Amino acid sequence: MVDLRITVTLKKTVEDSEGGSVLKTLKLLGYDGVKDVRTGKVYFITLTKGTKKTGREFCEKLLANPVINECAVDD
Amino acid sequence: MVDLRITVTLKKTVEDSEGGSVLKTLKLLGYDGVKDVRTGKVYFITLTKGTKKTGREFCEKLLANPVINECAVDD
Amino acid sequence: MIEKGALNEVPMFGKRSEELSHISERMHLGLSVEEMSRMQVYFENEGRNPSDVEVQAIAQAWSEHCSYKSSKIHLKKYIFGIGKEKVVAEGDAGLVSLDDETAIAFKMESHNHPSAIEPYGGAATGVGGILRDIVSMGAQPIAVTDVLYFGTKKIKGFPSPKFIEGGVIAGIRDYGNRVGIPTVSGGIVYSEFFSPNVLVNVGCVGVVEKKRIRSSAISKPGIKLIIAGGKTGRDGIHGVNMASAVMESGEEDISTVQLGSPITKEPLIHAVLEANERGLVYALKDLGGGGLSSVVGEMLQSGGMGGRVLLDRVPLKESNMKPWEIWISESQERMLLAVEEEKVGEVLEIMEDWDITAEVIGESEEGKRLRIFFAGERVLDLDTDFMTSPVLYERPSSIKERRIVQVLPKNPTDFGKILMGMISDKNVRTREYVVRQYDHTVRGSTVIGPFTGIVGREGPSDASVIRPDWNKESGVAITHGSNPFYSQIDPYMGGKAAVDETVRNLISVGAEPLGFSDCLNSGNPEKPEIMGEFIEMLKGLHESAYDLNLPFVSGNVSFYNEAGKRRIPTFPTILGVGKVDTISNAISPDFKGTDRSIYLVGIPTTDMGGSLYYRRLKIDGGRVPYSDPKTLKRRGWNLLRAIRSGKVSSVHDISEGGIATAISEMTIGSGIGALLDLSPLGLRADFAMFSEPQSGWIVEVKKDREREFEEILGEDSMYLGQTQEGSFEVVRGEEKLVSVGLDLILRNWKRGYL
Amino acid sequence: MKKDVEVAILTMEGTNNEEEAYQSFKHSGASPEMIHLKKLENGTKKLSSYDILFFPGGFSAGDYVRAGAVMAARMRSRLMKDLEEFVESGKPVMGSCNGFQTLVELGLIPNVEEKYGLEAALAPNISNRFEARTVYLKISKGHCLFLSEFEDGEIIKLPIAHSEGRFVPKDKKVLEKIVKNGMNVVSYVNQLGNPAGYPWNPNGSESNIAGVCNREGNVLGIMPHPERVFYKYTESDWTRGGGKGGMGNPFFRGALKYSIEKY
Ligand SMILES: Nc1ncnc2c1ncn2[C@@H]1O[C@H](COP(=O)(O)OP(=O)(O)O)[C@@H](O)[C@H]1O
Ligand SMILES: [Mg+2]
Repeated sequence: MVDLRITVTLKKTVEDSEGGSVLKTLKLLGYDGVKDVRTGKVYFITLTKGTKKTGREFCEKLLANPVINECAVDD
Repeated sequence: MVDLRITVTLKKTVEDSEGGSVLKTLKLLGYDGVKDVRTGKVYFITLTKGTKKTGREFCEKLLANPVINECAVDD
Repeated sequence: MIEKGALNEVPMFGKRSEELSHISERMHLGLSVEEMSRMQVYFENEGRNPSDVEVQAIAQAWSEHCSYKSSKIHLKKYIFGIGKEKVVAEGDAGLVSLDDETAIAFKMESHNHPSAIEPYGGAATGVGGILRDIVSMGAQPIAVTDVLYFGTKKIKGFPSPKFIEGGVIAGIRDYGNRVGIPTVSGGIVYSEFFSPNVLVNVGCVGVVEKKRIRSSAISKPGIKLIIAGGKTGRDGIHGVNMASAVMESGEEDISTVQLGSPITKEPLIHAVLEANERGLVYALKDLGGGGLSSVVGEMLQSGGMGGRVLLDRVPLKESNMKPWEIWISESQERMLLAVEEEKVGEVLEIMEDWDITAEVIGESEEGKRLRIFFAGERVLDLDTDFMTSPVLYERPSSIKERRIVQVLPKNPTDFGKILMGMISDKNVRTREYVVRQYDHTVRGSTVIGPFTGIVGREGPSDASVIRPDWNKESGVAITHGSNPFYSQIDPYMGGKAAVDETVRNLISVGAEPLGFSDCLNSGNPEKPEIMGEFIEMLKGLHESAYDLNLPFVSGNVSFYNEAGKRRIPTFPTILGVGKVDTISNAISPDFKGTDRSIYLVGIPTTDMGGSLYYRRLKIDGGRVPYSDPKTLKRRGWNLLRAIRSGKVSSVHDISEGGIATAISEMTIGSGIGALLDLSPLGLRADFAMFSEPQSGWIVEVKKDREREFEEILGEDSMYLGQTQEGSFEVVRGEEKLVSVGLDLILRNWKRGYL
Repeated sequence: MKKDVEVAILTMEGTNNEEEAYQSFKHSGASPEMIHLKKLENGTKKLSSYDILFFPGGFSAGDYVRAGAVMAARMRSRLMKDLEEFVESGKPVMGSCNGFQTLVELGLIPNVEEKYGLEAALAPNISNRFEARTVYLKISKGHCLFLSEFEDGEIIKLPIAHSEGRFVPKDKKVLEKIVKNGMNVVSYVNQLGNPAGYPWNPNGSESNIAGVCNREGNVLGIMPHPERVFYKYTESDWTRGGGKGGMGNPFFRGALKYSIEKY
């Protein structure tokens, strides 16, 4: 049994409007100490067989678009 | 400068339809070793002032609804 | 004058052609040697070298995407000028008249290249861009539309068709739903033709009070230029150059990828329209391809003005952008408002109220020079006429001789099975898996939506109808037409068929067609055979529109939809709008009652080339169905008369799959069946049922109105049978051809979708 | 008696249902006004000067975090007192779609235990898709002021358009209280008027709940969109006959009648 955590984020060069909206809201809520917010999606995947490499295949085949995304696999 | 990673997921008791759909697709792609997929959102927040505790305030005030969500703060 | 030897000078003086083309390549200008030398001559006359800002600005203005340099000569000849008296205004979008006070603004545009590389962002920014075109005219968007062409084959080096499809649909959904304009009409076509050259054609329709229509021309000095909306970043640089070249691989030029920000756009639309409503806007244009450079240049040039811009004033996403980057950036969600000085304060207040970034960045001036400053330095100083007048090309064209082989398939035995195959064909079955992800009722004015009939078992509708003003009875009908399968065989007839389908669909809901927008998709225009196809298509469009006397008020050309050896057919997507004079007269295709007469308007033929029937039989060849605009006009407008005078209870046009498919679709939303007798048609049964006659409809006539209906339609109508309970049956005299239960039709059409 | 009923329709970036809400109130005879949240925050406008408060649908702040979360967080941080006063004075408050999500995030719905605590959520649809379709709904009017013009048990059809509409109560107790108090005033049903699964219940809501009214009857949150069918001609099946007025129309009539009679 392997537990993977796959995090898909936007590349730094792509504008993250979701992050922008959260940043703006946190500031409006009075948190002026917030400098930057980037957002992403995370997948917790349990495998009965497979490895971290399988996770990287998931990135490629389904979870991320290399043109705009970065995809990190942790176990 | 503090870098936080805040992960918001659905509670185990709430059906995660997105996770279900990813699971189904991965199986269709031929990965029968996948047992479970849970999804979530992740926020990478940079603070010029504040601590992990500030992150937990973000959970409460904005990022999570405790009825359905869990919210984890890592630095 | 820009001082010689300034830091960003591009040394062109006395360079030979190889060196010029090297410059074009190095700076990603996409210009030919001729174009480079034309630039060189201009600057030699000015007695200096250009700055990088100038070179980039000219390259944007002269790109295929911005200048239509390969198509303009032909568009002028075939497209512009038809039905002129019906055009209220033209600009980023075109306008026709809905009633005395109101005009309809509409346009369709392609976002093919961006969508092939990054489908989600490409499609989303396509919706964003077309919305801006409508808002640019001062109009309130009332509907978004999308016609999508997906491949069916995975091509090496390009993403899989499934991935592209998912991304495109999600992009349109997430953007369209968030801006709150209903996505009500469109189409999806699957074919190998579109691997890997996916096509995303998006349209938008809006309404505006005639006195509030804005042009983009500035013809007075001292008019202030305000940039409003999103900030300017490095994104989208050289997007237009990419759209003007053949794709090499799926991972090209990443700097052009953008995702769009609908929640910046949503309030921007409100704010700009409010400013216009209050009479504060002098001229207006959106920032799309070519960015500020193209917009400022065109606004000034079209009004015969010059002007100045201070680039330091432009709100930026990232500091340390180079002046040329700011000037040609294609960042999304931006509009340029030209405002008289005394109204600037009020406009900025409105922007502030809506929480929108806005900044005065320049003004118009007497003369024809455009001057741009950055950090106190003059970085561009150009004659606007020169900048915005590219070389127009009349590229060589050739027409492939086509031998038409009429093929006769074997006489089939099981017609019911063939019909069910058609109903469940990828190109016919329900589009709910996509369209139900689009909000099509937002704004509360959708009178006919994409699906109509009994709630829970709705069938497809032919056109959507929007009621733009809750205080009036009139409606705007919106639909599309295109048939790449016909066009692939015969681009001329394919063009005519696209117009035919558009008109058919509008008539089907009880709308009088008012005009078209044409989105032209093609390959590399530098190849003579493609230019030949392009001209053929235009001839077809021309003849149909001319005979109908209906204008093309707007449109766009997308060349270079090629990758390697694979290319798309040359064909148009037509967006059509029509007027429903009283919404209570609008009509839907679901049968309304049993024991009513069913009429055929139109005549099935043996021209089956490109038809769904032949495609399913894998028959390559045959003549494509012939569309005659004069017949279309006679039948269509008579049918419209019959609808408006209350003789008709449902109408569906005959398109893919012919009469049998059309009638099956009419049973879906109604749960009412039909009994047809093909005897009067005198054709082979499969041709009678499955040929795709142009200018054809199936009509359910109200009880005891048959005589009146026949009188209006004359010889164009033919009695075919009756509606009935329970099943759909087709006979020819004694011979039983089809008998299927309505649930089976529904199930085949739904293919598992709930 | 009050002649002029003033309605505040709350907007911010991403709300987008405000136009039809505005028109529905206007065509009911009220005086609606669109108010940007900013103007309440900076005090240019005051909630207390209005008779009815409407939270429109859409995607406030893009709904990126969670539907309705940003709008609710901003209101909680600066406007909660005004809002509580408004609600407690008995004035009508209604939210449809994103507006419902916001009301839940604000704790105004269902509000059966701790005052204005979070007792429910609108989770992503079970289908994992945005769903735009017409649904059948059963009205159990209770004493919800917005429903006074309906017959009890009436079946109506309204459009929905959302991706986060699955009503999830905090626990059994909350659900029981909702049911016991008759607060589940609008429920998804099939074409025969009976409870049923997807697609009749389009999002997987607990107990087929489509709309919840507070105990006092003056706050209604509803996933479907009454404001989109004010007239019969925007009902999705109007071409098949039937219907006189739009099925969303009585919601507005009810609210208006209440405001006119009460003030
Ligand atoms: N991609 C799309 N976006 C929006 N509406 C669509 C799309 N595809 C189809 N539709 C709508 O769904 C309905 C059914 O589509 P379709 O089956 O293609 O009808 P038809 O063959 O009569 O054009 C039509 O109203 C059409 O406008
Ligand atoms: Mg049709």
